[in-house]
This record gives sequence, C-alpha cells and structure tokens, in this order.
Amino acid sequence: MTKILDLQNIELYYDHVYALRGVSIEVNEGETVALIGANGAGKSSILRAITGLRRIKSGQIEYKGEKINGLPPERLVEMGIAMVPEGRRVFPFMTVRDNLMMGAFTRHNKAEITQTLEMVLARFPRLKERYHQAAGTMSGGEQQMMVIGRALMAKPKLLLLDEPSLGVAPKLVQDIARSIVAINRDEKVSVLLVEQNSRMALSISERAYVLATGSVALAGKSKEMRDDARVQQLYLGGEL
Amino acid sequence: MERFPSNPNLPSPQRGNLSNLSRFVQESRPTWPWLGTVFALILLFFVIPDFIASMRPEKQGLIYYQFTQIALLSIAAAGVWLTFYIGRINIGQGALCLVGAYVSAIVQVKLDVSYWLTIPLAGIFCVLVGIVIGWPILRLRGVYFAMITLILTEVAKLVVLNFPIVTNGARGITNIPLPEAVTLFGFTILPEFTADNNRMYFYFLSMFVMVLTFIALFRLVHSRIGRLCKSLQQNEELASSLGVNLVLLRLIPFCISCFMGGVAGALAAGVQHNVGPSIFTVQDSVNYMLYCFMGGLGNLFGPLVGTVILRMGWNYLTAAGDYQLLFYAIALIILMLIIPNGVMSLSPVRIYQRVVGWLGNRRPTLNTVPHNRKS
Amino acid sequence: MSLSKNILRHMTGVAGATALILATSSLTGTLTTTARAADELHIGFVGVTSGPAAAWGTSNKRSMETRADWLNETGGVEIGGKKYKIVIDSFDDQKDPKLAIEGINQMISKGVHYVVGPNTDDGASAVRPDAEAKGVIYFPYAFPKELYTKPAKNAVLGMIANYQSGPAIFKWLKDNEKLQTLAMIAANESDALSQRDGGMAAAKAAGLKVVSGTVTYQSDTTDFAPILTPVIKSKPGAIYLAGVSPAHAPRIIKVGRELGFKGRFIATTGMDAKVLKEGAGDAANGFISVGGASTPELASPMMKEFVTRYTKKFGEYNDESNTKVYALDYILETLKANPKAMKDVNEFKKTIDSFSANNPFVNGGDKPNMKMRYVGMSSFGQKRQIFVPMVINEYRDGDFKTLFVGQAD
Amino acid sequence: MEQVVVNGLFSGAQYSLIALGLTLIFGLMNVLNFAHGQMYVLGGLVTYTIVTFGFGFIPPDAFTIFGIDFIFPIALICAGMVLAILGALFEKLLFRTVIRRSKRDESTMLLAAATAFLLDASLLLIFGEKLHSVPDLVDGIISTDLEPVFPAIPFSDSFNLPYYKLLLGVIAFVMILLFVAGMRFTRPGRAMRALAQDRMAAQLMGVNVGRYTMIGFAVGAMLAGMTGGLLLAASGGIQATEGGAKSILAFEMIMLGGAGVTGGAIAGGFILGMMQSVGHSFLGNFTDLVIFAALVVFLSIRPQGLMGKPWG
Repeated sequence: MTKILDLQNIELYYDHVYALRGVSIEVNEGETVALIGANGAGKSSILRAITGLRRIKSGQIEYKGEKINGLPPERLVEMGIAMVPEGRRVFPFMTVRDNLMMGAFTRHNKAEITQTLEMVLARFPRLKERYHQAAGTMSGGEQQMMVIGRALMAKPKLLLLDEPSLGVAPKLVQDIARSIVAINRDEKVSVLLVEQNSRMALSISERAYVLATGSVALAGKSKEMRDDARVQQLYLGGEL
Repeated sequence: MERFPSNPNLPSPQRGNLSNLSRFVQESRPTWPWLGTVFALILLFFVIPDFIASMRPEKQGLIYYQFTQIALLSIAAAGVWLTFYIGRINIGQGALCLVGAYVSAIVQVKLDVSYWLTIPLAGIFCVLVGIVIGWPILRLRGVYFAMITLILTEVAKLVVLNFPIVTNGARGITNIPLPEAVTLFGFTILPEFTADNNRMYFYFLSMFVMVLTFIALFRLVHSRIGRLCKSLQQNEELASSLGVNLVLLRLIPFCISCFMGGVAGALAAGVQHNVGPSIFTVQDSVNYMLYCFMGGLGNLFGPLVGTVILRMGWNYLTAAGDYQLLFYAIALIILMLIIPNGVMSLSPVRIYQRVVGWLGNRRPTLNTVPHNRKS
Repeated sequence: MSLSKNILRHMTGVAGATALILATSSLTGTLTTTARAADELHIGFVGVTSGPAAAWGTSNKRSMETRADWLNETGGVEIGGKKYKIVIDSFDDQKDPKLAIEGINQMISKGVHYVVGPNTDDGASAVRPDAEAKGVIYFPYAFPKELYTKPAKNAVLGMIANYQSGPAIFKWLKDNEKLQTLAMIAANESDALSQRDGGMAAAKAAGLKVVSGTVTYQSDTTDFAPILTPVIKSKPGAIYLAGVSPAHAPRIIKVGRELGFKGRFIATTGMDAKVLKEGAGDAANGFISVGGASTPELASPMMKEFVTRYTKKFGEYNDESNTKVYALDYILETLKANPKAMKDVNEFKKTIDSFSANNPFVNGGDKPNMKMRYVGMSSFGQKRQIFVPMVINEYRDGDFKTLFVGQAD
Repeated sequence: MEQVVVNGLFSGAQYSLIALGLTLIFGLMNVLNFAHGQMYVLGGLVTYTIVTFGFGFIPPDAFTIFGIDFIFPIALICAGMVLAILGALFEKLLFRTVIRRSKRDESTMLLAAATAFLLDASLLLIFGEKLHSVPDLVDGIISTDLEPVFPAIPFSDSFNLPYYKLLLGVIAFVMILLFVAGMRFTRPGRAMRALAQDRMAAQLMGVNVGRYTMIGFAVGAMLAGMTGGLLLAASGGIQATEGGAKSILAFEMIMLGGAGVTGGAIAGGFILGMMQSVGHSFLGNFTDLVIFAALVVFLSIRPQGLMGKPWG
C-alpha cells in the first residue's frame, strides 16, 4: 500500500504552549484512519498542521511523497486535500447551492463541477430539499452533511474530517458515519477522521491513533482498539 | 456543550485558557508598587516643577499647561484603557468628560458649590450615567460597542446644545470662578488659586489626581476583580462558566472608567475656567483610544505613555507649520508598522532578540492567517 | 489650474519642513529657546487650519502671511524709529478649546503680545483668562458679547458681528423690499446656534416675523433637501443662514431654489464668490452676505494689490479673507501710534480710545468716517471692535455687488 | 409628504453607497476603516479635477457625443480606479502588516485613523479649503411649485425634483445593483462573501486570503471613490475636509443595518436617510438627538443591527 499522507515528528506550538510533540502519523491510499483522544489532546492541531492553517515548528508532512509543509491552504486544496473543519463552519448567509459551489472554488471545468454537484446531491438528498435555503438556517446535522458535501466538491483524494459528530443529533450521527464509509468506498477517497466519539470513529475506520497531551499514545487496528481498556483510560486522562 | 467527559487536570494546550484563568485569579500581588509610586511622586512634584521653575517666567505657564493637559487626558485615557481591559473598545469617553465638565460647571455656577466638591461630584454623576448607559450596551462586543460609544459623544453635545435652560446651550458657561482656598482649623489645606498661579496649582492638582488614578488602576488590575476582568477579555464564555456575574463584572470597570472621565472633565472645566459644547468632541474620544493603542493595551501605563507621546509629538510638530497633520499622520503610520502592539509592548530583551535575529538569519515568515481573529 | 504646481509647491514645502524639524531636533532644547533676532516683531495667529472647519482659519492665516510678506518686502514696519520685520507665529488649534489655550500660552512663552484668533466662540472664551492674566491682546472672530463687554479686557472683535449687520440687513430688506417673514437655519454648533439666537433678536427688533426658527442641521450634512423642506413649507420671505460656513452656503442655496424657494438668502458671515458661482451658479443670485474691502466700489489699489499677492502666494484668493485683512494692520498702526505698546498691552488699551489712522484698503480711507479706529461703544460699552466699513453685498452673476454700506459704532 | 419621501429616498441612496464600501472592508478584514470618508472625498475631488480641467490636456468638449458630455462618467470611472489602486496599496503595505504583527485586531483602528489623518492632511494641502463643485449633469426640474400634488389628500404637498438628481439617483441605484450582483455572481464576489462569512472555511475552500482581501479593500475604496464622485454632483460639491464626519455617518449606517452585511448597509442607508427626512420635517432641532438616541436604544436591544451577524 502506498502512503497518501505521512507525518513525521511534527512539533507545533500555540504562542509558547506546545500543542504537538513529535507526532508521526500515516494514512494509506484508500484507507480510513481515525484520530481519537480527549478534548485538547491535539487532534485538531494535527489537521490544522496538515492544511497549512498552522505552521509547524519542526518535522515534515508529505502528501503523495511530496513535502507539503509550508504550502498555503489554497495550494493544498488544488492538490486534492479537503478538510471539513470543526464546528462545521458553513457560510451562513449563502444558500446551500452557493456553499457547495464554494467547495469547487479551485476548479474551473464547469461540466465536471456539475457532475460532482450531482454526485453530492445524490449522496445527501436532504441538501437537494434545502438547495436554495440559507445555510445558517439549517439544523446541525444538515449543516454537517453540507460541509462534507462541500469538501467533496473539491474532488479530493484525501478528506480530513474534524469532529463531524459534534453537535449533531444522535440519530443523524449514524447517517453521517454511513456516508463517510460510502464516500471512502465509492469515491476512492482516503479519510483522516478526528473524533471524540471514539465508538463511532473506531467502528468506521480501519486503523486508529489515540492522542494524549500532544503525542501519539496508542496506535493500531480499530477493531482491536474498540475493546482495549487502555483507550478508555486515556480518555479519562490517565497516563500509560 | 455535550462534549466527551474530560479530565480537568490534564495539562493540555487547549485548556490553557482555563488554567491561565485560575492562575490569574490566584496569582500573588506584585512586589514593587510603592517604590514606583514614590519615584513618580518625587519626579512629578519636585523634579519637574523644579525644572519648570528654572525656565523663563513667560514659558512656565505653557509648560505647566502642557503637563496638566497630559495629566487630565491620561486620566480619561486610563478609563478607556480599563474598558479595553474588559475587552471593550470605548470611543465614547469624550461624552463622559463633557458631562463631567458640565456637571462641575453647573454645580459651581448655579448652586454655588466649591470647586473641590464638584470634582468627585462630577465623577459620581458620570458613574450614574455609566450605569444607565452601560447596563444595556455592555452586552455588545467588538466594533459594535465601539461604534455605539462613538455616537455617545455626539449625543452628549446635542443634549448640551438642546437644553439651554440647564446648560446655557451654545454659549457655554463662561464665568466659572477659580477654586478658593480650603482651610481647616486655621490651616490652609488647599491654597487659593489666582490668575497668576493657577497654571502651577492646576498642574499639582491634576498630577495628584493622575497619580491617584494610576494607583487605583494598579490596585484594581491586581485585585481579584482585575484578574477576572482579564479573563473576560480573553474568553467571556469561559469566565461565565466559572459562575462569575458577568453583567456586574463588566459594569464595575465601566463605571470606574466613567468616573475617571467625569473627573477629567471636571478638571478640564477648572483648568479652562469655562465650558462650551466643544470642550470635548468626538475627536477627543478617538484620541483617547489612539493614546491607549499607542501606549499599548498590555500595560496599565500604556494610556499615560501614549498620551505623552502623541500629545508631545503633536506639540513638537507645530514646527512643521502647514504640514503638521501630515507629519503627524506619517509618524503614526510608521510607529504602527514598527510597534503594532504599542510602545509598552517593547521589552529590552525582545528588542535585543530582534536585533540579533536581523543580524543573524532571517526569521521565518509568519502564518498567513491571524489566529486570534474570529471569523 | 495650479493643481500640479500646488502639489509641487507642497512637495518642496514638505522637504523644507522636514529639514526644519530635523534641524530643531538636532539642536537640543536650549538652542530652540534662544532669543530671536531683535528687529523682528512677532504677531500670533491661533485658529483652526485643519479638519472640517479649516476654511475659517486658513483664509485668516493666509491673509496675515500675505500682508506680512508684503510689508517685509518693502523694508518692514517702522515703529518708534526702528524698522521691524513682521513674523507671523501660527498655531493650529483644531477647533479644540483645549488646544486654543495651549496656543495662547505658546504665544505668551514666545513673548508675543498680539494674537489674531481664535475663530470659534468656545476657543475665544477659553483663551480669555490666560490672555488677560499674561497680557495678550487677541482679535477673535467670534461674536459672543461677553468677550468684549466689561469685565472682559483684552479681546477686540476683528469684524462686524451678526448682531450689528443682521439688524441693518433686516431693516434694509424691510424698507426696500417689503420683507415681512423670515426663517432661520443653523448648524448644530455653538457658533451657528448663538448667531441664530442673535439673528432672532435682531429680526424681532426689526419687526419681522420668524416663521421657522428651530431647524438645525449637523455640520457634516451634505444633502440639505430634508432640512430645507419644512423651512420652505413655512413660506418665509427670506431665509437667514446663521453662522453658515462658506462650504455649506452654496449647497443650501442650490437646494433651496430646487425646492421652489424664490426669496433671498441672507448670511452675516463672509463668503467667497467663486465658490458660490461654482456651487450654486445662478441660484445664488440675490444672496446677501457681509463683505469686506474687495468689492469694486470700495477696494483701494492697495487692496487690489493685496488680492494679487495673495493669489500669487497661495494659488487662489478667498473672498472670505476680505473680512480678515484688517486685523494685522490695526495692530501695527496702533503700535506705531504708541510704540510703548510693543511690550505692554496696557499701553495698547490706552491708545485704543484715541487711535485713528488712514485705512489703506478702502477708497477714501483717509476721510474721517472711514478712518481706522476702534469702535464698539454701543454694542459692548467699551471700544473693543475695529472699525471696518459694514459692506453688505449681494451676489449677482459671479460677483459681489455692494447692496449698501453701513456702520457699526 | 411627497417631497419628504423623495428627499429621504435620495439621501438614502447616497448613504447606502457610502456604507457599502465600508461594510465590505469591515466584513472582510474586521477593520473599521476610519479613512473611508477621506477616500470618498478623494474620489470626489479626483472627479472634480477631471471634469473641470480635463486631464490638463484634453479639450473641453472631447467627450461630447450627440451633444451629451460624457466627461462625468469617465471621471467617475477614473476616480474609482485611482481609489482602487490606493486601497490595494493601503491593504498590502499597511493593514496586512499590522494585522499580521499585532496581537489584537483592534490595533488596526489606530492605523486606520492614521491613514485618515494622512489623507485629510494631503487633501487639504493639495485641494485647499474651499468647496469644489461641478455643473449639473442635465438641466430642468420636475416641479409643482409650492402647490400640493394631490390637493385632496391631507398630507400632500408640493414636489420638486431636478432631473440631474433623478439621473444621479438612477445611477446610484444601478451602482448598488451592480455591486450586489457582482458579489453574488462573480468568482471574486463569491470569494469575498465567503471570506467575510467565515475566513477559515473560505481558506479551506482554496480561497487565496491575501489576494481576495486586497481585492476587497480595493473594491471598497473604489466604491467610496465613485460615491464621492457621484455625491460631488448630487450635493452641490465637495470639500477636502469633510471626510471624517462622513466616516462616522457611515459607521452609524452599517451599525443600524448590521456590520459586514451588504443588505444591512443598503437598508441602514435608506432608513437613516428616511429618518432624517421625516425627522427634520416634524422634530425641528431635536431631530439629530432623537435619531442618535433611537439608534443607541435600538442597538442595545438588537446589537447585531437589522440583519447582521450576532456579536460581530
């Protein structure tokens, strides 16, 4: 299997407080990888480092064998990395359509964009119903679907999801989980999933990393982790 | 927030705010305030007057006046700084100064009250005004608060102009007497101000009030309320989750700020012997904000330093004649580019590091997205 | 157009000022306070030359500078047997009374005893205590009577006040044009509002009915239609623009005509004909304002030369300067009459009562009733106003025509 | 009443245009552009210079086609371009640096004020203190000359509207429409809207933040400049020193409508225009006080303005 994403020894600081200490993570082509850990363990910081929203202090990030740290976010979108940020971050005053079209901002071929749009709408029929509604007026779950759809509009090879289950009604969490699996399978998109909801994350991913205080505490197959008592303990804040 | 349960003891960067917060609240008090105060008192009440006394007599009035202005403007600016401290941009201090000046003048002229009493009276009146105004508008944040306060100065001016029965309207109050002597048991506590010596006495008075203001500010910032305010400045949700009464916590500093504005106004009314609707204008309100930015919001002496720099700078640029404002603007822009966080953000250590950094390899370019901004 | 020339001039000016600032900062404080050349006579100007009200002070300062340059070019002014070079020390108070006080103190510190300005009511009131305590005679362009009546000592009104010109204009209109009703508007500012109140009294005294007197506008207004609509609906015979700034007048007039108003507009401040022509055109015909010495009937050859010199120095002339041309000459002539006043303003005040000299700016300035002298007995009870011919102008097709000439005493 | 409504609409159209540019810059950068009024004045004075003097070498009637002089629209476009360049430079050289290096967003307020001083000083030096005006675009007036339009209706009154004002009103209206359409249907427009609504999300969509912020500042400045040109013709002239007050007026409008929201700026402008027009007819000298007080009360109840984002 070829690595699509490879993080080597990432260090990252906010002002003078470290957020990541020597994190190494990899995602293979076509794989779904989960990053779990307690609130503040550094999960989101990893995604921010990958997308260039944060500059890393040291280490290297490779995408398809190419060094990408230091590249601006817009360049990464063109290269095929799309991120669904934490807290959804819809454009509240734009319609669902405009939101989705923003996802395709870096693409120029109209026909292809239309094709992707149809795919997204087929995957999330709810969005079709809300097509001309302002995004800010939708429910949390609907917004979450829309931002995933928006990320797909960029036709990514690697999808970074930051806490997609956060603030979503429990019933919809399952829908979202299902669609992540489907996207991974049908669109051949590798997924890096950051979640607090470890049960959901571990159930849909192949491999998982558990983060604690800015570094990787555990790594392994999701299936095995599901029953691992150490995972629970890490969540409660203990040290290993 | 229905988040995964997390351990509060876990040291994590994202909980930095919370741990900082508790640290602020518990932090011990500073060690050297009295030394600084004594030094400042000696400087302001002995060294500077002595220096001024060595000048030509015609020049003394001007220098005293300039220092007096700096003192009373920095008192008002200190109030603005305090509202910055709770995370609010206040561009309405001019309104409070105007109110303070008018209260002092009206009470003196119409009710024949001693000037000395009108200074605290003006402050207290402004506190009442502050409660009435602050209660509703302190909920506003960021530029919303800034812009609403920007209107206040204009409102104050229009009130003064439109209610001539109380304020004497457009003509202002021009017959304010000079402060009289105060004696207690035969001792003269406060001397009589006369046409000849009032510039000097007003210098001492305003400097005294200024020192008091900054001592009060210092105490406040290092009190429990002050530390809570600082937490407010950083994260309001977090502070409210600690069970703090936010409304009150915001209102108290705002009222103190209004008090300072009122006192500055009353001082100005005394210094000037008269008040008119244009004694404090929108320009003054904006200036106070600029003083705070120029001095730096991170340090409580920021407003004082900012006032000194901008006010002295403006005076100094009189030499440029027609080009005064042009030079002033260019200087401001350059200063802003060099020290965007204000003069007091400069620390000798950091300057040293900067210089070494320049001499050595260039620093890596900073991130393109300012992380501190909300979208 | 002298725009490019203007820019070029300012670029050299900026360079010069930079050099000056660098020079003064390289010399330490002690040197800057060194005594100036002994044969210079410094006259101060404290007024607003920047910000929204810049127009008031700029024309004032410029006419002083023009006159000073001219006098210096001809060898200076001889006072008490000695020739002096005239130097204008100016201070921009930004319309802020706090800065005006600073300005007057600055003048005091330089030993300047005669100051022109400030231009606003608040500023003029604010400088009074220091001026009286430290011996400065100042010539404000502000109308409040308490500045000039006793116990005030040191202010001399430098032009015709609205409570002097207003009654004359109203009376003239009543007698000659059967004016019966009047409306007033004013900016929401001290100066304008107190002029409105003065105008109100004058109109009542002249027997006019004020049909609309409460409408005010913010000084940042540029669209006057909403303000004038109710005024014009009250069907006044004329509209008095109290304390109107030269930049507002054309706009008000133009909008007034567009709204169907046919009567006269009246102002008791100085105006600029070119601005009126450009801004209001024919609509401004019949606009009455208070002029100075440059109306053709009155202007002496010297006044004409003054205008030429001013234009050459600053690019364009401002008719508003007409009302402000006198103050400097009054100061200098009075000093000539009593050289002791150079150092002592009490001597100046003694001279005020008896002073009289030829007025070089008006035709017939040597006739007794046109001579330079101090007046103000009827308005202030003491002579605290310079005598200038009260020229009431009417704007007609791009120029001011003299409507009538009156006198204030 | 007709006159009052027409006055209100005309003022409102002017105000909306002033507020639009400001709200765009605010929405994109969180910068309260204190220099907005000065930019507007600069635009007006550039327009004035071109209309009055050509470019210094163009003969007076060079742009007269079929008897209509097109110098004004040309001057208007030039003013827009000059201001766009100035705005882009301001953003790239000044604001960007300060935003990047300062700890707080608000520090830009000092910079904005300083640029306002700079423009104020330069404008006064270059153009002088006098009022500058251009001739009316077209002659003629729709007028009922102090006679009520509908005498039977109680509030009916006379009605006067010069054609040039009508024309300018239409131009203003078209400009507002063009701006709204541009924001909605063009690629940079979409990018700027996205940036204003969620900066980080926009960045993740591949929007080049630096480029579009600069474009946004330039467009905001351009709008200010063209408005200045338009108002030069609409309000009888422009004075070099009147910018500062205009900025504050524009702040009021975007606050009323909701800062950073296009629709809010337009609504705020029209509401303020109408309030002034009605107020002056019925409240006399208390108009401005009442308007300000109402604004303060309204904002304390509804801080986000009519249609703004809550809490900035």
